[in-house]
Amino acid sequence: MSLQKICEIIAAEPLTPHAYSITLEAGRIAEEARAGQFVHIRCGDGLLLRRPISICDVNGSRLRIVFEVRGEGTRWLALRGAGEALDVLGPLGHGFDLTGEKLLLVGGGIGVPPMLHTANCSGGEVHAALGFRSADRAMLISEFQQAAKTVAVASDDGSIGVHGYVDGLVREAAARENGFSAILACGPKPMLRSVAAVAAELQIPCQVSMEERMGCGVGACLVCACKTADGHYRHACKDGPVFRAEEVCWDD
Amino acid sequence: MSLQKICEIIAAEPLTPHAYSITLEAGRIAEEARAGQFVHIRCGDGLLLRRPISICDVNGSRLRIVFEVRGEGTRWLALRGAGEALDVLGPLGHGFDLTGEKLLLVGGGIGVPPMLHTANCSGGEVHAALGFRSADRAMLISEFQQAAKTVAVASDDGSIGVHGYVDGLVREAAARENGFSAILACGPKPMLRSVAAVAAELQIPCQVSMEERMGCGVGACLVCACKTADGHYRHACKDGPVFRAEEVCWDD
Amino acid sequence: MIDQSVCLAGVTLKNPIVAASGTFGFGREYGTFYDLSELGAICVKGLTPRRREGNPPPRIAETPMGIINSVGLQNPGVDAFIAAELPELRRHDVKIIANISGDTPEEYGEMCEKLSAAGVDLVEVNISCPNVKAGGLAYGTKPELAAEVTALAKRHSTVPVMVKLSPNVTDITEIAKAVAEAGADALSLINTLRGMRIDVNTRRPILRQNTGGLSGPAVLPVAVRMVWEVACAVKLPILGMGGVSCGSDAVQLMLAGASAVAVGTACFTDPYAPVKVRDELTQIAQSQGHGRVAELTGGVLPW
Amino acid sequence: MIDQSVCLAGVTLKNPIVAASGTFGFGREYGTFYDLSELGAICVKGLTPRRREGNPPPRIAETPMGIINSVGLQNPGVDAFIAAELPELRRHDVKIIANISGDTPEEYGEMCEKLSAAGVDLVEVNISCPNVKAGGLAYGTKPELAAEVTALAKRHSTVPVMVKLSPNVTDITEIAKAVAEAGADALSLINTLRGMRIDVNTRRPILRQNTGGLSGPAVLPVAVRMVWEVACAVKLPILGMGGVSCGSDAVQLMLAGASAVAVGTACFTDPYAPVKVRDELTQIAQSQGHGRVAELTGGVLPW
Ligand SMILES: Cc1cc2nc3c(=O)[nH]c(=O)nc-3n(C[C@H](O)[C@H](O)[C@H](O)COP(=O)(O)OP(=O)(O)OC[C@H]3O[C@@H](n4cnc5c(N)ncnc54)[C@H](O)[C@@H]3O)c2cc1C
Ligand SMILES: Cc1cc2nc3c(=O)[nH]c(=O)nc-3n(C[C@H](O)[C@H](O)[C@H](O)COP(=O)(O)OP(=O)(O)OC[C@H]3O[C@@H](n4cnc5c(N)ncnc54)[C@H](O)[C@@H]3O)c2cc1C
Ligand SMILES: Cc1cc2nc3c(=O)[nH]c(=O)nc-3n(C[C@H](O)[C@H](O)[C@H](O)COP(=O)(O)O)c2cc1C
Ligand SMILES: Cc1cc2nc3c(=O)[nH]c(=O)nc-3n(C[C@H](O)[C@H](O)[C@H](O)COP(=O)(O)O)c2cc1C
Ligand code: FES
Ligand code: FES
Repeated sequence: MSLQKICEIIAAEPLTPHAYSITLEAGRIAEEARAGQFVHIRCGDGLLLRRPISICDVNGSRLRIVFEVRGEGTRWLALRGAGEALDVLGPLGHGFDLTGEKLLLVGGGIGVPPMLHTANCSGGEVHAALGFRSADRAMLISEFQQAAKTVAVASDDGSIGVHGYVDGLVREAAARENGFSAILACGPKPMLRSVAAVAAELQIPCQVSMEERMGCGVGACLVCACKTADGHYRHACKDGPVFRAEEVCWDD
Repeated sequence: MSLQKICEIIAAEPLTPHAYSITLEAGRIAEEARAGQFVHIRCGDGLLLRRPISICDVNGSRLRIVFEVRGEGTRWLALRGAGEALDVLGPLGHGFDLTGEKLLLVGGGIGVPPMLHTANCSGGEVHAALGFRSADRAMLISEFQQAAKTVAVASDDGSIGVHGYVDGLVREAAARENGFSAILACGPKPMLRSVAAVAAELQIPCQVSMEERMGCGVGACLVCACKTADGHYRHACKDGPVFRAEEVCWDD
Repeated sequence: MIDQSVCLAGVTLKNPIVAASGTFGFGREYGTFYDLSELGAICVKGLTPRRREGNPPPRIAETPMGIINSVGLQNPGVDAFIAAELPELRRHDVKIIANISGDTPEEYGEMCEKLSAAGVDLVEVNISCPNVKAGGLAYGTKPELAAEVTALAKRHSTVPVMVKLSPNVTDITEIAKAVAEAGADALSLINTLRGMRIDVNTRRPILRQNTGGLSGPAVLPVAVRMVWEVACAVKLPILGMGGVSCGSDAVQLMLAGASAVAVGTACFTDPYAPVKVRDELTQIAQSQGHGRVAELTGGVLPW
Repeated sequence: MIDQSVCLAGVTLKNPIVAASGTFGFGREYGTFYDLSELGAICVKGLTPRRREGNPPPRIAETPMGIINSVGLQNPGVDAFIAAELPELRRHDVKIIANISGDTPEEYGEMCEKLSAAGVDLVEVNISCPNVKAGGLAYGTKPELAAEVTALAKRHSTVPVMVKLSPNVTDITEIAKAVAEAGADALSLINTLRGMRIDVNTRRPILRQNTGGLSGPAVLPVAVRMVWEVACAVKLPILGMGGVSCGSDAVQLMLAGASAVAVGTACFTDPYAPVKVRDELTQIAQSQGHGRVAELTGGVLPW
């Protein structure tokens, strides 16, 4: 059940030099949010399209989002302050399936925030593998340390954690711990592709959260097409953003 | 010489239930402003066209405008507060010719504000005749009482001043005082038409400030056409907004 | 409350607001926000004889007060629509308009037959989709072809046939007249204008199809002009659309000659847009002293 | 600083930014804000053989991210331009493009002869003004007529001839090809799209002419699409325009195939727009590692 609500901003702050965190009083949107879902936010009067942002965390009726400035919409969003209001649609999409005793949560870059809510939602044991471009982009690590049994960090330039990519962390985690019921991942497509490849190799079921440009955000306009392995198109906003890795067409 | 300047708002306040007053730190735009000129104001990012607003008063580098909310742009303007900035182009247009010993200034409705600056600019004796729809729309009367030797007021419904139109006041003033060098008027076209008729009858030279929808505001786009008595089009932003009454084509 | 009902080609809509084809799916999604019976009609996503996958993504890009899309008529096919979607839609008290696109005139005929039998209220013949190669736009730009498709659609329909015109033409009245002569019961306009946006960093067009259809507030003045031109040129009722996002936009289209007004892109900004447009439009008509919103139609006073 | 110069039909502009015809008068007014030599070229207000008064007001209305205008080619006539304006313009180090409109092909020829002799750098043949009855738009929508006007303009010109195309056509490449074959040295596009706005209270169209030409950011995606289509269809250099208000808009048009870019409506919002667009465009080209802004032209990578 998705809702539209004008949500008051409770807190707005920069989290890293590149990322911002906003906490909203979101009422039922927060209460009904499930792991891996997103909200669709109106960014000022001048932009027709809402911007999809994952739910990073929920606390009662409060909902937190974390985002990077990429263009006009997120730039507008970054300028908001506590007390202002945001027009939010949500919770949207098909999130992660959290069944399984022991989950490995994998986040890359701005794909890290939704894995925090996922960690907090899952009943079983969770381990986190987080990748960042560099130390100044690292975020939410202490929150993950609270929510997960182990937290491994990697960075592209070695400035924080292991020098390397998250798929390396996935291999290590799988070697160290045994018996992951599932790997759940969010991040840029190339990262998801390698995580999916490692998961397939290790024969661990894998779910990935995909990004696509959106219109309505609710499944009505069919613009957010994701190609599936069988050559059909499914829709990120409704059928996804989370898909089983083997459903996804990884070409291009 | 017209300039573009981002001007800080020094004061912004409602003047009547319908009109707002904004005082700007306008630097040279204020210093160079002459009676009857206007400024062209950008009203937010969503509106492409600036809005022309007459200069109501000048005090050093400070410039005051007074306006009514008519649509989107003036609605935006009415929401501004002290400390904010406005993108202003000005001073624009060809203002009033103030030569003459004794001037009768005539303002109707939202045409009243520019006559205040005109009163303050003129060297000789000035008398003012102001018309309003009703008492709750009356404004700037005390300022005029400071600037002018006599101030006569009329209203359409009799709720303030004389019950009637300003052309009546013009007749009375001309009968009372003798030897006006000129009548200068600003207001809605029907009012200007009748004032011009009275002036012609009394054989007093008359100048009128005309409104027309504008694009550039500086004379480059030719959209602000005002038909002249000889059938040609002149341009409100550059040739006007002030024209000699006999130049204007008063049909329609 | 004034009478909101309007008549479009003999079909009475309880109010003049129609969900525009392709922006409202088959109604299910927006039906979770409000009761679909609030609307005058729902024009469903464009149907083709068989299932279509549509174009590869990205399928959408934002432009100043507009969007361009290149969905490419992804849909489950007319049979699946009739079996799986129509019964669900029929549970609401709202008129259903089936929007159809074919590769050949015969395909249009085939779909009209099935949809008439299945009991839609109106068929909207889309001869103007800019996002498919065959058929589509070509039919919409050539009067003879437009007339041929219209005639065939009429022959195979037992419900009124409305033809949706493309704005990407030199003279829209020429197509409107051809379609009217071929027997159309109503016209709808405008479909999207063709546009393009290039990512200056990657140098790629944002849409995977390079170009797409422009809709949203940016196109409103073009829509008003075309509705007015068509209303002056032919006697048919018009479903006006293109850039409507508030009541006064809709009133403009009605004054220009539209009997009803569709709301599309505005739903993406605000899911409640159609309902708000309806309320604002009613409010304007009422404040102007009308007893029926239908009185707005054609009320423009050209100079 | 990278090389900003571009070449348009053999004429070298010191930078690719051109003031669009009709939005910049004869340069005098904006010349009080900045030195006109900052621009690559100035395209002057549309000229006709004799003085024209233009249309009655209102001549402008605002639309979402656009404006519609119906000036109707008010101008002092080609002779007065040559006598009173050209000498003044010539005092600046900027190329001068004379924009001309005629009622007959012969009138175009007549003006080309006078303007060539007077020493403008380029003639822009406007076959696409939507705001005048005779000639104008008609020439711009019929390939044969467009070709005839072009041929006559060429025959009477000693300077390069650029033809300005209308976007109000089904297939702009058809006109572009006809004009290219008739000998045009360059093409400019787009002129305004036809639009209308109605005052819902008075029920009057806001423009006294009922309809007018739409320009401003709203039309940018249409301009990018058309420049790209024309660049793919003909080999002539293109002056791109339509909705440019920042550097990346101009870059889009250059990537789509334009050699230079005109800025029009944006001047009304910000008198410095052409200069800012130039700086931002240069900045983008430079940050992308180009040695010359001209390298942007045609750089789009279509899918
Ligand atoms: C399901 C989902 C969840 C997301 N969660 C987050 C998150 O938690 N934090 C975060 O920082 N970002 C997230 N993103 C990406 C975020 O939506 C984009 O960064 C944002 O839309 C960019 O908007 P803009 O106006 O700043 O950029 P512009 O480039 O100006 O945007 C132009 C248009 O392109 C779209 N667009 C641009 N980039 C993307 C993208 N990567 N994905 C989808 N649409 C895009 C915009 O929505 C807009 O419609 C998510 C995307 C999706 C699909
Ligand atoms: C030289 C001049 C001086 C003016 N001085 C004042 C003043 O001191 N105080 C004041 O309250 N008003 C003044 N006006 C009128 C003022 O410009 C309009 O009320 C204002 O532009 C309306 O803008 P809007 O966005 O609120 O209305 P909208 O109707 O939303 O405006 C739409 C468009 O129409 C134009 N427009 C609408 N009404 C007018 C109008 N009456 N004249 C010109 N353009 C119009 C707008 O500028 C805009 O481009 C003056 C007008 C002119 C020409
Ligand atoms: C994403 C999207 C998909 C569309 N799909 C169709 C379609 O399948 N059939 C059709 O006739 N029109 C389609 N249209 C056009 C709309 O029905 C409408 O004509 C156009 O968008 C203008 O209205 P608007 O500005 O209110 O959106 C589509 C528009 C959009 C934005
Ligand atoms: C007020 C106005 C007047 C115009 N007059 C002319 C003209 O005389 N001749 C011409 O070829 N184009 C004329 N145009 C069209 C512009 O040159 C340009 O093609 C169009 O406005 C698109 O560019 P823009 O969006 O940057 O304004 C005019 C445009 C405007 C807004
Ligand atoms: S964004 Fe509209 S269907 Fe996904
Ligand atoms: S507003 Fe442009 S000439 Fe007057």
